[in-house]
Amino acid sequence: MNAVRKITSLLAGAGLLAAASTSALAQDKTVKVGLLSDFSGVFAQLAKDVEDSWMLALEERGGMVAGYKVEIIKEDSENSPQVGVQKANKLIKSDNVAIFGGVISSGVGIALAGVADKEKTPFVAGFAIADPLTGKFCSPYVARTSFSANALQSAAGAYWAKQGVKTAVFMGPDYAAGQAMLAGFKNGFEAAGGKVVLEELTPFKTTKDWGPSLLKAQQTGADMIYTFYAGSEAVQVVKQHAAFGMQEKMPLRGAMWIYDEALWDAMGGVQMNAIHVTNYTNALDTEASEKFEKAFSDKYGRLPVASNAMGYTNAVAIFDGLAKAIEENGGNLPEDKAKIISALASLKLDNDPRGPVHFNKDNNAMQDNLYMVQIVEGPDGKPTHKVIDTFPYGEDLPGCNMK
Amino acid sequence: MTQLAVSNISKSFGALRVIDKFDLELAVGERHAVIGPNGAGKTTLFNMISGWIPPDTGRIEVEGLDITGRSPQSVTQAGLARSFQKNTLFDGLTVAESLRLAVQAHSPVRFNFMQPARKFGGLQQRAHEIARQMELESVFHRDVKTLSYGQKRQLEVGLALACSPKILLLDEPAAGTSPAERATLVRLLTTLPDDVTLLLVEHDMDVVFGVCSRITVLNYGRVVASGTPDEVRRDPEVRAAYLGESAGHAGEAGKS
Amino acid sequence: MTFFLFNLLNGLQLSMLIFLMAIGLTVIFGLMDILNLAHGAFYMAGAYFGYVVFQGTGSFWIALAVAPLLPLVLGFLLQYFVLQPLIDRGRSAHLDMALLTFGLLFFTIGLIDLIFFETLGLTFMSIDKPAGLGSYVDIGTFYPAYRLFIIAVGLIVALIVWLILERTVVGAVVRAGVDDREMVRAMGVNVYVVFASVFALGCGLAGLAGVIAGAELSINISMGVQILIPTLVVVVLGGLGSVKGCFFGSLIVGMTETLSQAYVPALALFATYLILAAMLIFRPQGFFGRTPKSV
Amino acid sequence: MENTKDESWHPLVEGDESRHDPLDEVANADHRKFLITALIGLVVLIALPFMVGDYYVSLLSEILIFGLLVSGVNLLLGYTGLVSLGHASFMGLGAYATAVIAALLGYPVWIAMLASILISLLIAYGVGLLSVRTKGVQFLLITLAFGQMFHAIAEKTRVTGGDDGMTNIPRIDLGFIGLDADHDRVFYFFVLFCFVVAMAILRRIVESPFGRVLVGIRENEKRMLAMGYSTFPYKALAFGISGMLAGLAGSLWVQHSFFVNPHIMTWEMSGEALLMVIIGGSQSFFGPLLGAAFYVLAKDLLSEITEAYLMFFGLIFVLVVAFFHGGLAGFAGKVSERFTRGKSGGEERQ
Repeated sequence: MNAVRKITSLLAGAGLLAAASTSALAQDKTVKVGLLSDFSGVFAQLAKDVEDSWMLALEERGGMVAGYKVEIIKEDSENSPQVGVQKANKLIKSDNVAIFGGVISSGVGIALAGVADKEKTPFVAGFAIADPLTGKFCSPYVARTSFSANALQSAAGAYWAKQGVKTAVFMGPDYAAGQAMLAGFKNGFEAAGGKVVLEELTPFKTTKDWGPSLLKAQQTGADMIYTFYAGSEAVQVVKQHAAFGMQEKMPLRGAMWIYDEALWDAMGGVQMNAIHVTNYTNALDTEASEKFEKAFSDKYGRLPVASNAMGYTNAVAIFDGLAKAIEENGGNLPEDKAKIISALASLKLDNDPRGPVHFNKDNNAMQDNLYMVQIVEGPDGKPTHKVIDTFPYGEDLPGCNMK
Repeated sequence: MTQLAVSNISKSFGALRVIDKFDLELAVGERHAVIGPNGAGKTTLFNMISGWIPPDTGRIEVEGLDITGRSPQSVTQAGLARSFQKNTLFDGLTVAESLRLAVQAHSPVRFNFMQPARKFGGLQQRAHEIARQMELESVFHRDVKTLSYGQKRQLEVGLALACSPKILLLDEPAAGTSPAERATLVRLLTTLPDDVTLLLVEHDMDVVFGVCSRITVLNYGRVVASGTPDEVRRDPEVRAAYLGESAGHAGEAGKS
Repeated sequence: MTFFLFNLLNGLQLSMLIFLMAIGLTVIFGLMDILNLAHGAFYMAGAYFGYVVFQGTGSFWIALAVAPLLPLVLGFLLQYFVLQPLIDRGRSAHLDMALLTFGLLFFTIGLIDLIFFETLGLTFMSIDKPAGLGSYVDIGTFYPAYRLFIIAVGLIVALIVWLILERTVVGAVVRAGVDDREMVRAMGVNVYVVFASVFALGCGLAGLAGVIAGAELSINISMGVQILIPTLVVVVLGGLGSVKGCFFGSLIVGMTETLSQAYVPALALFATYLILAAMLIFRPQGFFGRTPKSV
Repeated sequence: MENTKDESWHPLVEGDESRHDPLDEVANADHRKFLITALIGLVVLIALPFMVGDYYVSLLSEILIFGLLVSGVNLLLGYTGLVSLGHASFMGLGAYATAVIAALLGYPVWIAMLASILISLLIAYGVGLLSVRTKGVQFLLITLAFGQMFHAIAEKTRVTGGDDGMTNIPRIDLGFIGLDADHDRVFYFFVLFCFVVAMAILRRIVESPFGRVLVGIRENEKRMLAMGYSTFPYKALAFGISGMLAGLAGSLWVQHSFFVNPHIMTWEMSGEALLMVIIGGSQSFFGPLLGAAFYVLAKDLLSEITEAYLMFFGLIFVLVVAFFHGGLAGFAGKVSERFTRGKSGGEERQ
């Protein structure tokens, strides 16, 4: 149904009918918001999670921000920067969105940051955790509501070193995100007295067998393996790690991606008792978290996961940022769209399900705490999270020179 | 004057000696046929002379220029063009386009990549001339794949002739043709320019005797006899080895 | 030293998985000149159907036995009713079929995406290993039992294929067909049925590989494309159409990938392609391939 | 063409275009038909951006950029009969060269563009020298191998951001004619200008004796050798030129999207280029352009309906290979033949 409407609008926009569509109706004030995310490709599940939270946040606001009716236009960037750029162009030039957000992939995120900066249209990354997004490529038109790789991983590294873990093997895919995670973890871990004894970066997307890497890790006799893998690679690594009988001797740890709830079925049970860091879990019992959990499960009949929480922050920041910018501009959408980002970045999201979230000078989200969780058997016999520790958040890398 | 000199060439595939110390000298304008039963080594001989297979020993010269072991394209550039027993044509092109390509191969414009080929009218003229010579004028603009089999055989010869060769090697030009088509071919071959030297492998004796003035008989890679048609016809060894058996049903299309 | 030995085992395991894929592709190419780029699609068909059967029955073994039948049947239908008629109508076996099957691969990926992700909402799936194979065995170090199972399956399939090709009448026909297609036609054998059957068996083996991989790796939308490239490398390395070559080619690719990852990780991404390119430049007919039939 | 007074057939004698050589009627008619088609196409391409919204202007730029890429691919596939699965890597080379020279080293974009064209020509020629000795499936695989290696290098290179890539790449400075290429219509006309120049040159090439040799190689390489052509340098140069077109496409692409990353050089991208060529119709000059337009527009539409649009393209592709060998161009040719009394479709057969 949605698609049909879009086709009509497309046809209206297409070519010769352009003249007819110019008679825009102006009785209702509408603000268009682009939800551009990786709805197909390896991040499809995460993108869907983000979309669900967007819809929840919109519903909570009655579909309105500061007197404007919100129209969400959904586009799929397919985990491809090329497609992402094309779709962003469509959102900006054809749909005239005021702001767009959502994106999961770092590569797409960086590409979109460039478009946003050029086209002077705000972009708020929903995931896209690459450091340069709010570092080297930062812009008054770009913000991020998730976190940077370094902030999360350096905090996790420091945590484990303080827990008495002396040596660790890092395993991850050999591409920008993997390298950034390694650098972040190493920063925190080694500054707190640990030592990364082996940096095992595997060819991205082409590795089929982690046996050689796991064997190499065994050789080092390190206290643990710290990993960054996502999606099918995560499933394979976790399963193969278990198959090599290493769970006791050298536990496999990481951040939420490696033990993502969406992968539990595919892991077939070997994920039990694993410990990982996350910035949100539905096992949190803060007031804000419980409220979100209830609202979400009322609407969708299931518990929210970390990517839902991040999608929620993303949507809340965008909607409330828009509202604030409109209010500051006397009830009208500001001409200079950079004001939307500056309004957004001045928000204090104290009731975020992840815990209090605010933005730093690079327009990047910072949250007060991170959580260490374990996958345990829940009361219904199904796996669930247990929060075993709470520890402080890390810092962003420098590198932003905003004009 | 000697146009083509083949001296002492041999070729073995594994233990099998296909051509054994073969010698041949062709004078300018000579019409020469190589005949022999299946498996006599005729096609191998042709492939060696035209550069597709290097000989194990021996030497091949075109007008005194050593071409032994050269690539097919460089042999052709030296003035020796060949046709194939099995149609090797440009099925997707027209007769005109095919002939033009052959003419162009021996023109300095073949490396030109910035001017329309259309503008080199000489190529087209020469191609048309060859078509006339090969009696393909009426199908000049037709697609090659729509030609009759006989016309395809004529084009097969035409493509070699369009290379303006000094020596023309024809590999069973009449293979698979009907008697009428064969008669056309014989007529066309006898009217080739006088300065073109012709070397022919052929099973069909009508073609051989109708076109050639000298014949070499090959059997098991060895020359059995060589001389005028009459001499060869009278040679007892030839009669025993070859003609005797197949004289009755000459014209059978051979395969090798 | 043991590190090296275990790496060899890992390499062997990967080699056998690739071999299961490559053997079908090799024989199909040798016999019919068709470079079946849709082979990756049949691998996926095996894995996804295996998942469905596994979900339905809860048994790995039933999935392993039943799932390859789908690609097998589809393969037969594809060759007999689509590819062969097109070749007979003058499409080039070589290029048109490579392009067509390439399109088919895209089609299958899209179709599976539509069914499993868009409709059923499944992204990452896996088949549970059967009891006994799910654990590890202690052979100096802990080693996954399932990997030994993969090695065994690969070797057994290699042996069976070899026996069929070398020792049976069907094998004789197929071998003759690889050497000289016209001759088989002249022998009065119904080549089309032979072609389609061989094609089907190749696809079935790809499906088998899919089920096996579905338990060790994970079932996802890019698995077909991922396995396709090393498989193509094997087919080229071994020589298009050579079974012996395919076996050794699989060993070379599997070992190269494993050992380069273990010892020179910086090269791991390049190693296979370097071998492929070097091979095609210096010995395009492969290690065991025949030289091209005609010049 | 008048040439009769000259007894020799020396081909260097250039004909006088104003006169008609009855023998070359077909070629001349083809050429006239080409000029008319090209002119109509050009008028449409100039008029369209004034009739559609901004987004569609950027889609049009994209179509032209892909048009350059697929025309390059078609020089090999349609004209020479070689299927390359590595052409995205030359597009990537051109893109990265422009990004590095303009954004990292700070040179003017026009210098970066010229350098990109040159670099992609040279590297493609080098790869061609190594690849074109093979053909058919072997050629497909060797180009795939080279493409994957270039892709791997791009992923491993830290200065260009590895897999994440680089953004904020400037567009060409058209200040000297008082225009700002950051405006989409302005940039579109710049792309159109590059496109027309490149296509005119490409047309010259395929119409030249060199271009005819390529067609001969496609039809029957053995015969070409037997007629005395050293086919190898022709194929290597064709590979170089086609890589150069891909490089130009890449150089325009980074300016179009302000962005480059290794995705642009994956073999799936090369596959998509093949898809465009085949759907549009190889062996025809305009076919691949139709294919690019169809692909970009249909993808834009289909992706609104379903995320599994790859399925439809796969299906269309299969159907075209199986039943409509001429692709869209062949189909258009047949339709136009019905309306004109035309003999054999001139444009379809090059």
